[in-house]
Amino acid sequence: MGQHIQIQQHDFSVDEIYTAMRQEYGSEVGAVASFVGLVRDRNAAAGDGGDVQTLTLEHYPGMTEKSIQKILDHAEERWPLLAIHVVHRVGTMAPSEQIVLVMVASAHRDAAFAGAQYVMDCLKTEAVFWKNEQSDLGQGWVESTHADKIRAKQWDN
Amino acid sequence: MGQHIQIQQHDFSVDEIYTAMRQEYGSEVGAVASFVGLVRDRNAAAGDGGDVQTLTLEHYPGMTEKSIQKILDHAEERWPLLAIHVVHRVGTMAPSEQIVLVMVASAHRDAAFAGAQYVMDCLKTEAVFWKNEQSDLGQGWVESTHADKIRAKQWDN
Amino acid sequence: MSQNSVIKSEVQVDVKFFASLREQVGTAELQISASNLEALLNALRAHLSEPGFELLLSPNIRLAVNQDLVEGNWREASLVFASGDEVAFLPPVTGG
Amino acid sequence: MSQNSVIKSEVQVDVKFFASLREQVGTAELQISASNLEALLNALRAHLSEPGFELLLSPNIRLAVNQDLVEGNWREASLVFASGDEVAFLPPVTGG
Repeated sequence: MGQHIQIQQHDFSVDEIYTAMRQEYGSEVGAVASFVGLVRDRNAAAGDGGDVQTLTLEHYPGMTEKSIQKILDHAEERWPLLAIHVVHRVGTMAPSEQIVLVMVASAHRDAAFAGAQYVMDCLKTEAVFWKNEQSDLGQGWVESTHADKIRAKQWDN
Repeated sequence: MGQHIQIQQHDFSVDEIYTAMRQEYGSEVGAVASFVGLVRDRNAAAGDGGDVQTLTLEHYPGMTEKSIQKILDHAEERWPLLAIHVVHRVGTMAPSEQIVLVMVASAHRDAAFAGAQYVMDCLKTEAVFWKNEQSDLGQGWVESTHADKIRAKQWDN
Repeated sequence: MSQNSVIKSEVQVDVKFFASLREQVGTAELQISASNLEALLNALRAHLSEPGFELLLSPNIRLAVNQDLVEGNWREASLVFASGDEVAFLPPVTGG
Repeated sequence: MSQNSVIKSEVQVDVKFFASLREQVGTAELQISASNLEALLNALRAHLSEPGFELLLSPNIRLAVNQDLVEGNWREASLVFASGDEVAFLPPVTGG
Protein backbone atom coordinates (compact mmCIF):
# COMPACT_ATOMS: atom_id res chain seq x y z
CA MET A 1 0.00 0.00 0.00
CA GLY A 2 1.18 3.52 -0.70
CA GLN A 3 1.74 5.52 2.47
CA HIS A 4 2.49 9.20 2.29
CA ILE A 5 3.03 11.30 5.40
CA GLN A 6 3.76 14.99 5.15
CA ILE A 7 4.31 17.25 8.14
CA GLN A 8 4.75 20.80 6.99
CA GLN A 9 4.26 24.43 7.88
CA HIS A 10 2.82 25.53 4.56
CA ASP A 11 -0.67 24.92 3.27
CA PHE A 12 -1.47 21.98 0.99
CA SER A 13 -3.56 21.36 -2.10
CA VAL A 14 -6.14 18.61 -1.68
CA ASP A 15 -6.55 18.59 -5.43
CA GLU A 16 -2.88 17.87 -6.16
CA ILE A 17 -2.88 14.92 -3.80
CA TYR A 18 -6.14 13.57 -5.18
CA THR A 19 -4.91 13.92 -8.76
CA ALA A 20 -1.62 12.16 -7.95
CA MET A 21 -3.47 9.31 -6.21
CA ARG A 22 -5.78 8.79 -9.20
CA GLN A 23 -2.83 8.82 -11.57
CA GLU A 24 -0.86 6.33 -9.52
CA TYR A 25 -3.63 3.80 -8.93
CA GLY A 26 -5.83 4.33 -11.99
CA SER A 27 -8.78 2.03 -12.48
CA GLU A 28 -7.97 -0.08 -9.40
CA VAL A 29 -9.48 2.75 -7.35
CA GLY A 30 -13.21 2.49 -6.83
CA ALA A 31 -13.42 4.81 -3.84
CA VAL A 32 -11.57 7.78 -2.42
CA ALA A 33 -12.61 8.98 1.03
CA SER A 34 -11.12 12.23 2.27
CA PHE A 35 -11.26 14.32 5.35
CA VAL A 36 -10.02 17.87 5.78
CA GLY A 37 -9.84 19.49 9.19
CA LEU A 38 -9.94 23.29 9.22
CA VAL A 39 -9.44 25.95 11.87
CA ARG A 40 -12.78 27.07 13.28
CA ASP A 41 -13.28 30.45 14.86
CA ARG A 42 -15.01 28.97 17.89
CA ASN A 43 -12.91 28.43 20.96
CA ALA A 44 -12.47 24.77 21.84
CA ALA A 45 -9.84 25.20 24.53
CA ALA A 46 -10.08 26.19 28.15
CA GLY A 47 -13.64 27.32 27.57
CA ASP A 48 -13.06 30.99 28.17
CA GLY A 49 -15.44 31.72 25.32
CA GLY A 50 -13.08 33.84 23.27
CA ASP A 51 -13.03 33.57 19.49
CA VAL A 52 -10.01 31.76 18.11
CA GLN A 53 -7.58 34.12 16.46
CA THR A 54 -4.82 31.66 15.74
CA LEU A 55 -4.07 27.99 16.33
CA THR A 56 -0.51 26.74 16.79
CA LEU A 57 0.46 23.11 16.24
CA GLU A 58 3.69 21.81 17.73
CA HIS A 59 5.27 18.46 16.89
CA TYR A 60 8.26 16.29 17.74
CA PRO A 61 10.14 15.95 14.45
CA GLY A 62 10.81 12.28 13.75
CA MET A 63 8.59 10.88 16.47
CA THR A 64 5.47 12.53 15.04
CA GLU A 65 6.07 10.85 11.68
CA LYS A 66 6.64 7.51 13.45
CA SER A 67 3.40 7.87 15.41
CA ILE A 68 1.46 8.46 12.19
CA GLN A 69 3.29 5.62 10.45
CA LYS A 70 2.01 3.27 13.15
CA ILE A 71 -1.55 4.43 12.64
CA LEU A 72 -1.31 3.86 8.89
CA ASP A 73 0.23 0.41 9.40
CA HIS A 74 -2.73 -0.55 11.57
CA ALA A 75 -5.18 0.78 9.00
CA GLU A 76 -3.42 -1.19 6.29
CA GLU A 77 -3.62 -4.43 8.29
CA ARG A 78 -7.28 -3.91 8.90
CA TRP A 79 -8.75 -2.91 5.53
CA PRO A 80 -7.87 -3.57 1.90
CA LEU A 81 -6.50 -0.12 1.06
CA LEU A 82 -4.53 1.02 -1.96
CA ALA A 83 -3.12 4.26 -0.57
CA ILE A 84 -3.28 6.60 2.40
CA HIS A 85 -2.00 10.14 2.23
CA VAL A 86 -1.79 12.22 5.40
CA VAL A 87 -0.78 15.87 5.43
CA HIS A 88 -0.59 17.56 8.81
CA ARG A 89 0.41 21.14 9.21
CA VAL A 90 2.42 22.55 12.12
CA GLY A 91 3.05 26.13 13.12
CA THR A 92 0.50 28.92 13.40
CA MET A 93 -2.75 29.00 11.42
CA ALA A 94 -5.69 31.38 11.19
CA PRO A 95 -9.42 30.48 11.15
CA SER A 96 -10.59 28.80 7.93
CA GLU A 97 -7.11 27.51 7.12
CA GLN A 98 -6.61 23.81 6.45
CA ILE A 99 -4.91 21.85 9.27
CA VAL A 100 -5.02 18.22 8.21
CA LEU A 101 -5.87 16.02 5.27
CA VAL A 102 -6.48 12.28 5.31
CA MET A 103 -7.14 10.73 1.91
CA VAL A 104 -7.69 7.01 1.46
CA ALA A 105 -8.05 5.10 -1.80
CA SER A 106 -9.49 1.61 -1.99
CA ALA A 107 -11.30 -0.63 -4.41
CA HIS A 108 -14.22 -0.56 -1.98
CA ARG A 109 -16.24 2.23 -0.46
CA ASP A 110 -16.60 0.79 3.04
CA ALA A 111 -12.84 0.22 3.36
CA ALA A 112 -12.05 3.75 2.15
CA PHE A 113 -14.51 5.31 4.61
CA ALA A 114 -13.45 3.16 7.56
CA GLY A 115 -9.76 3.71 6.82
CA ALA A 116 -10.12 7.49 6.66
CA GLN A 117 -12.22 7.64 9.82
CA TYR A 118 -9.88 5.32 11.72
CA VAL A 119 -6.83 7.40 10.79
CA MET A 120 -8.56 10.64 11.82
CA ASP A 121 -9.72 9.17 15.12
CA CYS A 122 -6.18 7.99 15.88
CA LEU A 123 -4.63 11.31 14.82
CA LYS A 124 -6.77 12.93 17.54
CA THR A 125 -5.57 10.64 20.30
CA GLU A 126 -2.25 9.03 19.31
CA ALA A 127 -0.38 11.22 16.86
CA VAL A 128 2.32 13.29 18.52
CA PHE A 129 1.07 16.85 18.14
CA TRP A 130 0.17 19.56 20.58
CA LYS A 131 -2.37 22.23 19.90
CA ASN A 132 -2.47 25.70 21.37
CA GLU A 133 -5.34 28.08 20.73
CA GLN A 134 -4.86 31.82 20.93
CA SER A 135 -8.05 33.79 21.47
CA ASP A 136 -8.75 37.39 22.30
CA LEU A 137 -9.02 36.27 25.94
CA GLY A 138 -5.70 34.41 26.16
CA GLN A 139 -4.20 31.12 25.10
CA GLY A 140 -4.73 27.51 26.04
CA TRP A 141 -3.54 24.01 25.25
CA VAL A 142 -6.20 21.82 23.68
CA GLU A 143 -6.44 18.19 24.69
CA SER A 144 -8.30 15.43 22.94
CA THR A 145 -11.77 15.19 24.45
CA HIS A 146 -13.33 12.28 26.27
CA ALA A 147 -15.49 11.73 23.17
CA ASP A 148 -12.33 11.58 21.02
CA LYS A 149 -10.91 8.88 23.26
CA ILE A 150 -14.10 6.85 23.22
CA ARG A 151 -14.25 7.08 19.43
CA ALA A 152 -10.65 5.90 19.10
CA LYS A 153 -11.25 3.06 21.60
CA GLN A 154 -14.18 1.76 19.54
CA TRP A 155 -11.75 0.60 16.87
CA ASP A 156 -10.17 -1.84 19.36
CA ASN A 157 -13.12 -4.21 18.98
CA MET B 1 -28.20 23.87 5.47
CA GLY B 2 -26.92 24.22 1.95
CA GLN B 3 -28.01 21.38 -0.30
CA HIS B 4 -26.63 21.05 -3.80
CA ILE B 5 -27.64 18.21 -6.09
CA GLN B 6 -26.20 17.93 -9.58
CA ILE B 7 -27.07 15.17 -12.01
CA GLN B 8 -25.02 15.53 -15.15
CA GLN B 9 -23.37 13.71 -18.01
CA HIS B 10 -20.05 15.54 -17.89
CA ASP B 11 -17.26 15.07 -15.40
CA PHE B 12 -16.94 17.27 -12.32
CA SER B 13 -14.15 19.00 -10.42
CA VAL B 14 -13.95 18.01 -6.76
CA ASP B 15 -11.66 20.97 -6.22
CA GLU B 16 -14.16 23.54 -7.53
CA ILE B 17 -16.88 22.23 -5.23
CA TYR B 18 -14.54 22.11 -2.24
CA THR B 19 -13.31 25.64 -2.91
CA ALA B 20 -16.87 26.96 -3.24
CA MET B 21 -17.91 25.27 0.01
CA ARG B 22 -15.00 26.75 1.92
CA GLN B 23 -15.73 30.18 0.51
CA GLU B 24 -19.41 29.99 1.40
CA TYR B 25 -19.05 28.73 4.96
CA GLY B 26 -15.62 30.10 5.93
CA SER B 27 -14.46 29.58 9.47
CA GLU B 28 -17.70 27.90 10.59
CA VAL B 29 -16.38 24.77 8.83
CA GLY B 30 -14.21 22.58 11.00
CA ALA B 31 -14.52 19.43 8.92
CA VAL B 32 -15.12 18.46 5.31
CA ALA B 33 -15.65 14.77 4.57
CA SER B 34 -15.75 13.72 0.94
CA PHE B 35 -16.28 10.57 -1.00
CA VAL B 36 -15.64 10.02 -4.68
CA GLY B 37 -16.77 6.83 -6.41
CA LEU B 38 -14.87 5.91 -9.56
CA VAL B 39 -15.30 3.30 -12.28
CA ARG B 40 -13.19 0.23 -11.53
CA ASP B 41 -12.03 -2.13 -14.24
CA ARG B 42 -13.18 -5.17 -12.29
CA ASN B 43 -16.51 -6.63 -13.19
CA ALA B 44 -19.08 -6.27 -10.43
CA ALA B 45 -22.10 -7.39 -12.41
CA ALA B 46 -23.46 -10.80 -13.33
CA GLY B 47 -20.10 -12.35 -12.38
CA ASP B 48 -19.04 -13.36 -15.84
CA GLY B 49 -15.52 -12.29 -14.93
CA GLY B 50 -14.99 -9.91 -17.83
CA ASP B 51 -13.14 -6.64 -17.34
CA VAL B 52 -15.34 -3.57 -17.33
CA GLN B 53 -14.99 -1.53 -20.48
CA THR B 54 -17.74 0.98 -19.83
CA LEU B 55 -20.37 1.70 -17.22
CA THR B 56 -23.67 3.33 -18.10
CA LEU B 57 -25.83 5.10 -15.55
CA GLU B 58 -29.49 5.71 -16.30
CA HIS B 59 -31.77 7.93 -14.26
CA TYR B 60 -35.36 9.19 -14.10
CA PRO B 61 -35.08 12.95 -14.55
CA GLY B 62 -36.95 14.70 -11.76
CA MET B 63 -37.57 11.64 -9.63
CA THR B 64 -33.85 10.95 -9.22
CA GLU B 65 -33.30 14.46 -7.87
CA LYS B 66 -36.26 14.02 -5.51
CA SER B 67 -34.89 10.72 -4.23
CA ILE B 68 -31.54 12.36 -3.43
CA GLN B 69 -33.28 15.34 -1.88
CA LYS B 70 -35.01 13.00 0.56
CA ILE B 71 -31.69 11.44 1.54
CA LEU B 72 -30.14 14.85 2.19
CA ASP B 73 -33.17 15.94 4.22
CA HIS B 74 -32.76 12.90 6.44
CA ALA B 75 -29.03 13.56 6.84
CA GLU B 76 -29.76 17.16 7.79
CA GLU B 77 -32.29 16.11 10.44
CA ARG B 78 -29.84 13.70 11.92
CA TRP B 79 -26.54 15.59 12.13
CA PRO B 80 -25.52 19.24 12.51
CA LEU B 81 -24.35 19.82 8.94
CA LEU B 82 -23.54 23.07 7.18
CA ALA B 83 -23.66 21.85 3.60
CA ILE B 84 -23.98 18.73 1.47
CA HIS B 85 -23.04 18.69 -2.17
CA VAL B 86 -23.87 15.64 -4.30
CA VAL B 87 -22.79 15.27 -7.91
CA HIS B 88 -23.88 12.13 -9.70
CA ARG B 89 -23.03 11.46 -13.29
CA VAL B 90 -25.27 9.66 -15.77
CA GLY B 91 -24.48 8.30 -19.22
CA THR B 92 -21.50 6.19 -20.21
CA MET B 93 -18.17 6.24 -18.36
CA ALA B 94 -14.85 4.45 -18.78
CA PRO B 95 -12.71 2.89 -16.03
CA SER B 96 -11.01 5.41 -13.72
CA GLU B 97 -13.62 8.10 -14.45
CA GLN B 98 -15.43 9.74 -11.56
CA ILE B 99 -19.06 8.66 -11.04
CA VAL B 100 -20.20 10.31 -7.85
CA LEU B 101 -19.13 12.89 -5.30
CA VAL B 102 -20.56 13.41 -1.83
CA MET B 103 -19.03 16.30 0.10
CA VAL B 104 -20.24 17.27 3.56
CA ALA B 105 -19.17 20.27 5.63
CA SER B 106 -19.79 20.54 9.34
CA ALA B 107 -18.33 22.19 12.39
CA HIS B 108 -17.59 18.70 13.69
CA ARG B 109 -15.64 15.78 12.30
CA ASP B 110 -17.97 12.99 13.43
CA ALA B 111 -21.01 14.69 11.87
CA ALA B 112 -19.19 15.29 8.58
CA PHE B 113 -18.04 11.67 8.37
CA ALA B 114 -21.38 10.20 9.38
CA GLY B 115 -23.28 12.48 7.01
CA ALA B 116 -21.10 11.57 4.03
CA GLN B 117 -21.27 7.87 4.78
CA TYR B 118 -25.02 7.94 5.31
CA VAL B 119 -25.61 9.74 2.02
CA MET B 120 -23.38 7.28 0.13
CA ASP B 121 -25.07 4.27 1.72
CA CYS B 122 -28.48 5.63 0.75
CA LEU B 123 -27.36 6.51 -2.77
CA LYS B 124 -26.53 2.83 -3.21
CA THR B 125 -29.94 1.60 -2.16
CA GLU B 126 -32.50 4.41 -2.49
CA ALA B 127 -31.41 6.88 -5.14
CA VAL B 128 -33.16 6.34 -8.46
CA PHE B 129 -30.33 5.22 -10.75
CA TRP B 130 -29.69 2.10 -12.75
CA LYS B 131 -26.25 0.84 -13.60
CA ASN B 132 -25.27 -1.24 -16.58
CA GLU B 133 -21.77 -2.65 -16.98
CA GLN B 134 -20.39 -3.44 -20.38
CA SER B 135 -17.50 -5.92 -20.37
CA ASP B 136 -15.69 -7.81 -23.08
CA LEU B 137 -18.01 -10.71 -22.28
CA GLY B 138 -21.31 -8.88 -22.53
CA GLN B 139 -23.39 -6.47 -20.50
CA GLY B 140 -25.30 -6.69 -17.27
CA TRP B 141 -27.42 -4.64 -14.90
CA VAL B 142 -25.82 -4.11 -11.50
CA GLU B 143 -27.98 -4.26 -8.41
CA SER B 144 -27.12 -3.06 -4.95
CA THR B 145 -25.67 -5.97 -3.00
CA HIS B 146 -27.00 -7.60 0.13
CA ALA B 147 -24.12 -5.92 1.99
CA ASP B 148 -25.22 -2.53 0.61
CA LYS B 149 -28.73 -3.11 1.93
CA ILE B 150 -27.49 -4.17 5.35
CA ARG B 151 -25.26 -1.11 5.55
CA ALA B 152 -28.14 1.20 4.63
CA LYS B 153 -30.43 -0.54 7.15
CA GLN B 154 -27.95 0.05 9.97
CA TRP B 155 -28.78 3.77 9.88
CA ASP B 156 -32.38 2.98 10.86
CA ASN B 157 -31.29 2.40 14.47
CA MET C 1 -69.53 -0.73 -16.63
CA SER C 2 -70.10 1.10 -19.89
CA GLN C 3 -69.79 4.41 -18.02
CA ASN C 4 -66.48 3.22 -16.60
CA SER C 5 -65.06 2.45 -19.98
CA VAL C 6 -66.08 5.87 -21.26
CA ILE C 7 -64.22 7.57 -18.40
CA LYS C 8 -61.24 5.32 -18.96
CA SER C 9 -60.83 6.33 -22.54
CA GLU C 10 -60.67 9.99 -21.61
CA VAL C 11 -57.74 9.61 -19.23
CA GLN C 12 -54.35 9.34 -20.91
CA VAL C 13 -51.43 8.35 -18.70
CA ASP C 14 -47.80 8.39 -19.63
CA VAL C 15 -46.26 5.01 -18.77
CA LYS C 16 -42.48 4.73 -18.38
CA PHE C 17 -40.17 1.73 -18.21
CA PHE C 18 -36.58 2.02 -17.04
CA ALA C 19 -33.31 0.11 -17.34
CA SER C 20 -33.75 -3.68 -17.54
CA LEU C 21 -37.54 -3.30 -17.77
CA ARG C 22 -37.17 -0.89 -20.68
CA GLU C 23 -35.00 -3.46 -22.44
CA GLN C 24 -37.28 -6.38 -21.70
CA VAL C 25 -40.52 -4.57 -22.46
CA GLY C 26 -38.91 -3.16 -25.57
CA THR C 27 -39.99 0.45 -25.09
CA ALA C 28 -39.23 3.38 -22.78
CA GLU C 29 -42.61 5.05 -22.86
CA LEU C 30 -46.23 4.37 -23.79
CA GLN C 31 -49.35 6.51 -23.82
CA ILE C 32 -52.17 4.43 -22.35
CA SER C 33 -55.83 5.24 -21.76
CA ALA C 34 -56.61 4.18 -18.21
CA SER C 35 -58.31 5.94 -15.31
CA ASN C 36 -57.12 3.48 -12.68
CA LEU C 37 -54.48 0.86 -11.99
CA GLU C 38 -56.69 -2.09 -12.93
CA ALA C 39 -57.49 -0.57 -16.31
CA LEU C 40 -53.82 0.27 -16.84
CA LEU C 41 -52.71 -3.29 -16.13
CA ASN C 42 -55.40 -4.64 -18.45
CA ALA C 43 -54.24 -2.32 -21.21
CA LEU C 44 -50.61 -3.25 -20.67
CA ARG C 45 -51.44 -6.95 -20.66
CA ALA C 46 -53.03 -6.48 -24.06
CA HIS C 47 -50.24 -4.28 -25.34
CA LEU C 48 -47.08 -6.08 -24.17
CA SER C 49 -45.74 -9.56 -24.73
CA GLU C 50 -46.77 -12.11 -22.10
CA PRO C 51 -43.24 -12.35 -20.53
CA GLY C 52 -42.81 -8.56 -20.70
CA PHE C 53 -46.08 -8.01 -18.86
CA GLU C 54 -45.31 -10.68 -16.25
CA LEU C 55 -42.04 -8.90 -15.45
CA LEU C 56 -43.93 -5.76 -14.45
CA LEU C 57 -45.61 -7.76 -11.71
CA SER C 58 -42.39 -9.27 -10.28
CA PRO C 59 -41.97 -8.66 -6.57
CA ASN C 60 -38.91 -6.39 -6.98
CA ILE C 61 -40.62 -3.94 -9.36
CA ARG C 62 -41.80 -0.70 -7.79
CA LEU C 63 -44.34 1.75 -9.14
CA ALA C 64 -44.08 5.53 -9.07
CA VAL C 65 -46.98 7.85 -9.85
CA ASN C 66 -45.93 11.38 -10.75
CA GLN C 67 -42.47 10.56 -9.46
CA ASP C 68 -43.65 9.44 -6.03
CA LEU C 69 -43.17 5.82 -5.06
CA VAL C 70 -46.39 3.98 -4.23
CA GLU C 71 -45.88 2.76 -0.66
CA GLY C 72 -46.48 -0.86 0.24
CA ASN C 73 -47.60 -3.37 -2.38
CA TRP C 74 -48.72 -1.22 -5.32
CA ARG C 75 -50.42 -4.24 -6.93
CA GLU C 76 -53.02 -4.06 -4.17
CA ALA C 77 -53.35 -0.27 -4.15
CA SER C 78 -56.45 1.38 -5.57
CA LEU C 79 -54.89 4.03 -7.75
CA VAL C 80 -56.96 6.46 -9.73
CA PHE C 81 -55.29 8.43 -12.49
CA ALA C 82 -55.83 11.85 -14.01
CA SER C 83 -54.91 12.76 -17.54
CA GLY C 84 -51.21 13.44 -17.92
CA ASP C 85 -50.25 11.37 -14.89
CA GLU C 86 -46.83 9.79 -15.17
CA VAL C 87 -46.78 6.13 -14.14
CA ALA C 88 -43.32 4.54 -13.98
CA PHE C 89 -42.28 0.93 -13.49
CA LEU C 90 -38.92 0.84 -11.69
CA PRO C 91 -36.61 -2.14 -11.45
CA PRO C 92 -34.30 -2.24 -8.38
CA VAL C 93 -32.26 0.96 -8.18
CA THR C 94 -28.63 1.51 -7.34
CA GLY C 95 -26.53 4.60 -7.51
CA GLY C 96 -23.20 5.67 -6.09
CA MET D 1 28.22 4.10 44.56
CA SER D 2 31.26 6.15 43.60
CA GLN D 3 31.77 3.89 40.55
CA ASN D 4 28.14 4.56 39.58
CA SER D 5 28.63 8.29 39.65
CA VAL D 6 31.72 8.02 37.44
CA ILE D 7 29.77 6.08 34.81
CA LYS D 8 26.92 8.53 35.13
CA SER D 9 29.04 11.53 34.33
CA GLU D 10 30.23 9.95 31.08
CA VAL D 11 26.70 9.48 29.66
CA GLN D 12 25.13 12.62 28.21
CA VAL D 13 21.46 12.42 27.33
CA ASP D 14 19.44 14.97 25.43
CA VAL D 15 16.28 15.80 27.40
CA LYS D 16 13.32 17.39 25.61
CA PHE D 17 10.18 19.07 26.89
CA PHE D 18 7.20 19.79 24.66
CA ALA D 19 4.18 22.08 24.57
CA SER D 20 2.73 22.90 28.01
CA LEU D 21 5.68 21.15 29.73
CA ARG D 22 8.15 23.23 27.73
CA GLU D 23 6.34 26.35 28.88
CA GLN D 24 6.12 25.27 32.51
CA VAL D 25 9.64 23.91 32.76
CA GLY D 26 10.89 26.97 30.97
CA THR D 27 13.12 25.24 28.45
CA ALA D 28 12.78 23.00 25.38
CA GLU D 29 15.96 21.01 25.77
CA LEU D 30 18.63 20.16 28.34
CA GLN D 31 21.87 18.17 28.19
CA ILE D 32 22.00 16.00 31.30
CA SER D 33 24.63 13.53 32.53
CA ALA D 34 22.74 10.40 33.55
CA SER D 35 23.20 6.74 32.72
CA ASN D 36 19.77 5.66 33.94
CA LEU D 37 16.32 6.97 34.71
CA GLU D 38 16.92 7.35 38.45
CA ALA D 39 20.02 9.45 37.85
CA LEU D 40 18.18 11.50 35.26
CA LEU D 41 15.30 12.27 37.61
CA ASN D 42 17.75 13.19 40.38
CA ALA D 43 19.56 15.57 38.04
CA LEU D 44 16.30 17.10 36.84
CA ARG D 45 15.08 17.53 40.43
CA ALA D 46 18.25 19.49 41.14
CA HIS D 47 18.05 21.45 37.90
CA LEU D 48 14.37 22.41 37.64
CA SER D 49 12.07 24.35 39.92
CA GLU D 50 10.10 22.23 42.41
CA PRO D 51 6.72 22.69 40.61
CA GLY D 52 8.36 22.18 37.19
CA PHE D 53 9.88 18.90 38.33
CA GLU D 54 6.65 17.70 39.94
CA LEU D 55 4.83 18.24 36.65
CA LEU D 56 7.11 15.75 34.89
CA LEU D 57 5.84 13.07 37.25
CA SER D 58 2.12 13.80 36.71
CA PRO D 59 0.13 10.75 35.67
CA ASN D 60 -0.67 12.10 32.17
CA ILE D 61 2.98 12.71 31.18
CA ARG D 62 4.52 10.06 28.95
CA LEU D 63 8.19 9.37 28.33
CA ALA D 64 9.82 8.58 25.02
CA VAL D 65 13.37 7.29 24.65
CA ASN D 66 14.85 7.77 21.21
CA GLN D 67 11.36 8.58 19.94
CA ASP D 68 9.79 5.37 21.22
CA LEU D 69 7.18 5.60 23.95
CA VAL D 70 8.05 3.74 27.13
CA GLU D 71 5.21 1.26 27.61
CA GLY D 72 3.39 1.02 30.91
CA ASN D 73 4.36 3.26 33.84
CA TRP D 74 7.73 4.68 32.84
CA ARG D 75 8.32 5.88 36.42
CA GLU D 76 8.74 2.25 37.43
CA ALA D 77 10.78 1.20 34.40
CA SER D 78 14.49 0.48 34.77
CA LEU D 79 15.86 2.49 31.89
CA VAL D 80 19.55 2.59 31.10
CA PHE D 81 20.83 5.30 28.78
CA ALA D 82 23.68 5.53 26.33
CA SER D 83 25.38 8.75 25.34
CA GLY D 84 23.35 10.72 22.84
CA ASP D 85 20.04 9.13 23.84
CA GLU D 86 17.05 11.39 23.38
CA VAL D 87 14.69 11.38 26.34
CA ALA D 88 11.45 13.30 25.86
CA PHE D 89 8.71 14.23 28.30
CA LEU D 90 5.38 14.39 26.46
CA PRO D 91 2.20 16.02 27.73
CA PRO D 92 -1.10 14.60 26.34
CA VAL D 93 -1.05 14.69 22.55
CA THR D 94 -3.75 15.65 20.10
CA GLY D 95 -3.61 16.13 16.37
CA GLY D 96 -6.16 16.30 13.58
